[in-house]
Amino acid sequence: MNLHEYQARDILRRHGIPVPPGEVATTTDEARAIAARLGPGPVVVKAQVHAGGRGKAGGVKLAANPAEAAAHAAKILGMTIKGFTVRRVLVAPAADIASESYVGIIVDRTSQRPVLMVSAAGGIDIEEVAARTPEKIHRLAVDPRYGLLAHQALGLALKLHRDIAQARATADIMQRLYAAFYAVGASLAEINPLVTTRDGAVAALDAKIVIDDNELDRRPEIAALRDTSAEAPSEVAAREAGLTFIKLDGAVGCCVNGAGLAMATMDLVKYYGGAPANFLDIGGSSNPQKVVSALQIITADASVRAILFNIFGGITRCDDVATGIVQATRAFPLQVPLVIRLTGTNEELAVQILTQAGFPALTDMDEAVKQAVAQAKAA
Amino acid sequence: MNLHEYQARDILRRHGIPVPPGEVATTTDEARAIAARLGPGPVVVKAQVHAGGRGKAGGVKLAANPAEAAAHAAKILGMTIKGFTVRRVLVAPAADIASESYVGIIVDRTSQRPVLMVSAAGGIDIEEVAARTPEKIHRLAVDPRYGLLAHQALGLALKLHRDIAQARATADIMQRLYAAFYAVGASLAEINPLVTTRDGAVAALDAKIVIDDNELDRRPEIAALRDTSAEAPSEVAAREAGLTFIKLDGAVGCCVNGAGLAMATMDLVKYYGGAPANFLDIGGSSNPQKVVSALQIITADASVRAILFNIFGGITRCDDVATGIVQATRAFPLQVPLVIRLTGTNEELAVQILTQAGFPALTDMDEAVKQAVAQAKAA
Amino acid sequence: MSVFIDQQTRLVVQGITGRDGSFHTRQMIGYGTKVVAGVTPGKGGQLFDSVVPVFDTVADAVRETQANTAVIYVPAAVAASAIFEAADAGVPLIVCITEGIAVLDMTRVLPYLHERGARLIGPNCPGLISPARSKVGIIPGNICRPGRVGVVSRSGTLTYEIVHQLSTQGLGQSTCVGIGGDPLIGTNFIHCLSAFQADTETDAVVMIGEIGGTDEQQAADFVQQAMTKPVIGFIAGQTAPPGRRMGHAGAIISGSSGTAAEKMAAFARAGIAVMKRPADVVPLLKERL
Amino acid sequence: MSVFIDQQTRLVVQGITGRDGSFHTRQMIGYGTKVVAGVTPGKGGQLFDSVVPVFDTVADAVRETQANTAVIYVPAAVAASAIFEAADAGVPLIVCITEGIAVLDMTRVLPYLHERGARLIGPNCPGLISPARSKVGIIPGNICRPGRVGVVSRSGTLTYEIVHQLSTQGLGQSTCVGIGGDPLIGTNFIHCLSAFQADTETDAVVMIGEIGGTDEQQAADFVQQAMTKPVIGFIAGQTAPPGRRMGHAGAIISGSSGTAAEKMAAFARAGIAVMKRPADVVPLLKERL
Repeated sequence: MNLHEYQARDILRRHGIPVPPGEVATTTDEARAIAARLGPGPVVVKAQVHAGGRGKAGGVKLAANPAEAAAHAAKILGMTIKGFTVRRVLVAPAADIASESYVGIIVDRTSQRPVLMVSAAGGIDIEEVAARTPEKIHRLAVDPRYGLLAHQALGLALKLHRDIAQARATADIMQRLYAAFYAVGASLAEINPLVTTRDGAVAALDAKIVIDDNELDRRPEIAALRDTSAEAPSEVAAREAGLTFIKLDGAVGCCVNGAGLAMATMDLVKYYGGAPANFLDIGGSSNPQKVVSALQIITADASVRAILFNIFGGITRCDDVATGIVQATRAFPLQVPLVIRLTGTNEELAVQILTQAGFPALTDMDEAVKQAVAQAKAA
Repeated sequence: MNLHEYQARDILRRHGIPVPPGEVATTTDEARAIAARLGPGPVVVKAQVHAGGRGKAGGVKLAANPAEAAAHAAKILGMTIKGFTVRRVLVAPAADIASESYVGIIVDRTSQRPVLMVSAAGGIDIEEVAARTPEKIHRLAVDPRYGLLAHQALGLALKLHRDIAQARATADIMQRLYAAFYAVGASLAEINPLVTTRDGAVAALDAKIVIDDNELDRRPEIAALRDTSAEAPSEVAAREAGLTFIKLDGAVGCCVNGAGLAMATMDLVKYYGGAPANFLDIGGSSNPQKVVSALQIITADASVRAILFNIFGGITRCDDVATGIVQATRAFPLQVPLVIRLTGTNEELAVQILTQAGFPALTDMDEAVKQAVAQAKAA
Repeated sequence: MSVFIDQQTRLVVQGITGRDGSFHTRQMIGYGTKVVAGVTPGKGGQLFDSVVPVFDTVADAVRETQANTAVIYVPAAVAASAIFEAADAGVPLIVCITEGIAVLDMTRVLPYLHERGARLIGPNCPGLISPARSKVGIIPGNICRPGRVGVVSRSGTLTYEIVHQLSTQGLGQSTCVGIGGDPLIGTNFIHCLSAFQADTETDAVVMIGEIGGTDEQQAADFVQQAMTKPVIGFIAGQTAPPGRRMGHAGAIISGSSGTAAEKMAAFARAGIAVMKRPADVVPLLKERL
Repeated sequence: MSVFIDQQTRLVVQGITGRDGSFHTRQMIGYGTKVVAGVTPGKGGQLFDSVVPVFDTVADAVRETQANTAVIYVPAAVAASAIFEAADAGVPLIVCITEGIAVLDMTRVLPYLHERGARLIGPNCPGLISPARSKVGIIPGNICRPGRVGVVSRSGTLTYEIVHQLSTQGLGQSTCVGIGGDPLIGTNFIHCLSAFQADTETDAVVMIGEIGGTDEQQAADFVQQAMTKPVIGFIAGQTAPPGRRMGHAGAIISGSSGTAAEKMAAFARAGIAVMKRPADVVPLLKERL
């Protein structure tokens, strides 16, 4: 789950990291009022959306006074950046920056540890730095049994600062960022830029935090930060139904159990000349209600021309899926053709349920995909 | 540093451990008011002193009503238990106890780890249980790199409870106690008894926490819990001067650098037929002011008949000590004989300083101790 | 011989009395797996299905039954704890079926296992099966046949699909291992490839990968350097968009890295025959056996 | 031969620019110790006393100077961090003079050292000296003489007292090790006794213990079982009251355990000659050499 910049800044601030003031506005009036409160200097108005490259897209603007802040907010609020509509702006004082660096933590799959990455080339896209000048990024795989040790943080901070007081301040920020990373259950936490102001202070100007979805159940206070207005309604509905759903551009609606099989099914739809309308994994422990929800979400997409079920029963029991299909189609008759492929646990029972309800059941995946692609094209 | 029961209970409560209500009174009126506030049931009035065996000493009494609580408080306040004057009582509701157990954590020197100890034989002196029926105590050395893991806590809790809900509650308390142990910098933390009430709840009825003195500098909020009224004034003064001082019963006041040499000096005083008046270590990095403070503290003890300096210079520089002796004796002339033994770093300079001031300086420890013992007897 | 499990496997089931745990315990017993114990705290002393003794802790179970393998079906919230417990009890092989363990929990679990020399398979995996010998996890026994093809996969049901293709077309399996779809897992492709290379009863290996990470690329290097047996590879997620987690926590394309195209290219460079669709597995294998 | 340090010792001083660090660095250089580097964050690039290069980190110092031993004189608040840093930089022998490290910090430091195979001496110790070869720490060089008696002690100045007795009466030392007065220390009596037993240049050992804990009792068992060289023992604190910390964090009698009487009895049972006072050391040793 992505957090907005202003939410990430709040988390850092609560962990004792110096973050400049700043407030969120949803209207131009609020933006003007915040700019006025922040004092006489210039402010920045920043779009709060789950997308990088906000600056280039015109979502970040400097304002000399409250009136200008309101004018910028009027332009930015409602703007669309990479498909996301801007509904909030952060208004913060423009910092007097002497230098910018980057500090981030991710979980590295190869070392199986959280890795701290720092670079004196901050303020810009770190992936670009990593690709073009990897030697400018310093990495440290942290042993989670000990956490980020003081000397390790200082050693990295000395790559960013010559001044020992600034290095100590940055080392302290790194240790706090590491603590915050574990405390909120992050999969990514970055400060970009970490700035040194002209008076020598170090502060986190912009922050990005991504939360591991698996952490949300045990962290209700973090889960509450989710901004569903910034997500596709179909994906919100799917999540609430316990499904994993991602909207794509094709015409073949897919309903599959298991993420790998779901991807392979999408790939096979393409292989046979079609295009998948979605990724949809109904998950392991099946129950009929999930199947009903899945069909509701798929059919809500007007571009779906055929629906393909591909179920290989393991923990998922085929009869549960069959029952769900029958329940769903009774409650709201389908307007598009349905191709069902089921095999595995309780397959016979499933075929019996479907046959009784008048649905043919296939057992071969290639055959089912071919049929679904053909029917989507025919529709 | 020892904490009082009421302070330990506060710490546990802040770490989410269920602790029954209860407040501290310093007067009988307060005790009466607290008992009245706590409701209609009986209350316990408990002396708050740094000593075990309060119950046997008459420092813990059950009161049926506020008037009785006030009467008990009147008796207990001002009472002396193992040399400590009671200045505070805890007034708490009498618990309806179904069973009592013991849960404690210490740092074990052999495994070099924090060790959790639990016993179903709670409520009594755990050292007695350990001595008589060691099989009744279950121990677990916790790996501090991982902390007390949930399954380890539950495994121990199942030694105390048959009921799984109670075991889970106790396991949770153990994990919180472990967290508190590290959070406050404890060298001992125990809940004794941990009680199960007749309605099945688990709670910490009495708690004891000892803080590692080395933790106090970085934990001002814990250092602020020190109750100097419960300590000997000479020891408080010594600590404030950066000295380690322990009052003993003899007549030879000792001033030594280094704890081991200080103990060996005391032992040698006894070997030669004397008795040490104190343990006093002026520490490593010497400065003359510490020597002045040390002499002030030693001479404040009326039973001191002779003073013995035994200094073997390493980090401690003999000239610093000599300077301190000269400064102190100029400021307040001594009423008892002084025997000085100095050797090691800057010994020559020290001898010169002392000789100029009219003090003889010895270099042999046995000779110095013999002289001091003889002078104390002669005085 | 087979890989990781065989007739000597003595299994303790953590979460044996739960919905999934009880269902799959019956499936495993039915398949012939020696399920020697179950664990559910508070139910110690009971018998599961009148046959399998249930203990309060894994330590109790291991002490009483000499279990040497643990399988975990407990809810996500307590699954990391269940892995710690099995490792602490000295179990050398731990199979975690449970999905939804936080990645940061795994950063602490994995060194704990490593210190004890314990192997974890998963989490978020279907487990493993050595057909006609032992099954630990949830792979449906009826789709497998004994034989000489090793299967290793990050997926669950996609594995079943491919195993099903093998079995119905006469290619049995020595062992099928589902290593799991999470970013941090205990046993990776290389561990399994290495075991299959050493296994005298495996002639070829099918490796089923997906988008996300670089495990397949590293595995390809290993195949090129250390394997003499033929390897067939599949990568799911050619149509997956970047930046989106495709169900599995580990199946996510970050920037331009972790794509199916990149992985398939690494396979091809390493001499691994690349399947375009699941149904290609048998023809490609038969060409090489 | 000597124990732990010798002419090959290349020392990095952590906290070289501090009050104690600078004083004792000069003492060590004066004694002949090869002080190859100092560390003070923020002072990297400077020269200490125009001779010793100062680095920002121990890692830098080790990389540039191949230091193989570190000595720590930093303040208590950062001393645990200094030990972590030295171990992380791969230093195999770390001597921590600093007093006042929290015991709970040591519970994390010690496994970190153990994982890296690094030896810590101390904390809260005077360090060690191999007379005429090398000195690491604060033991005054002028009280020592080269010779064949090994000395190991929990104390600082009490060690000087006893070493002084030895030297002035003609008994030189192979190595004197102050292991420190804290409850948790990196190197204990047994480690030192074992090294002295193996050292061809040590003929006898003086072991100086004190009240608190059971290290001396365990050391006594070790002497009885594994030592052929004569051992002389002293225990400080016969007049210490129970329950009070006698300066050293580790010097505390808990209940009836850790008393001087108990330890002296254990020595006697193990055949260790027990000194009644420091001045007994030479007569007892001479009887046995």
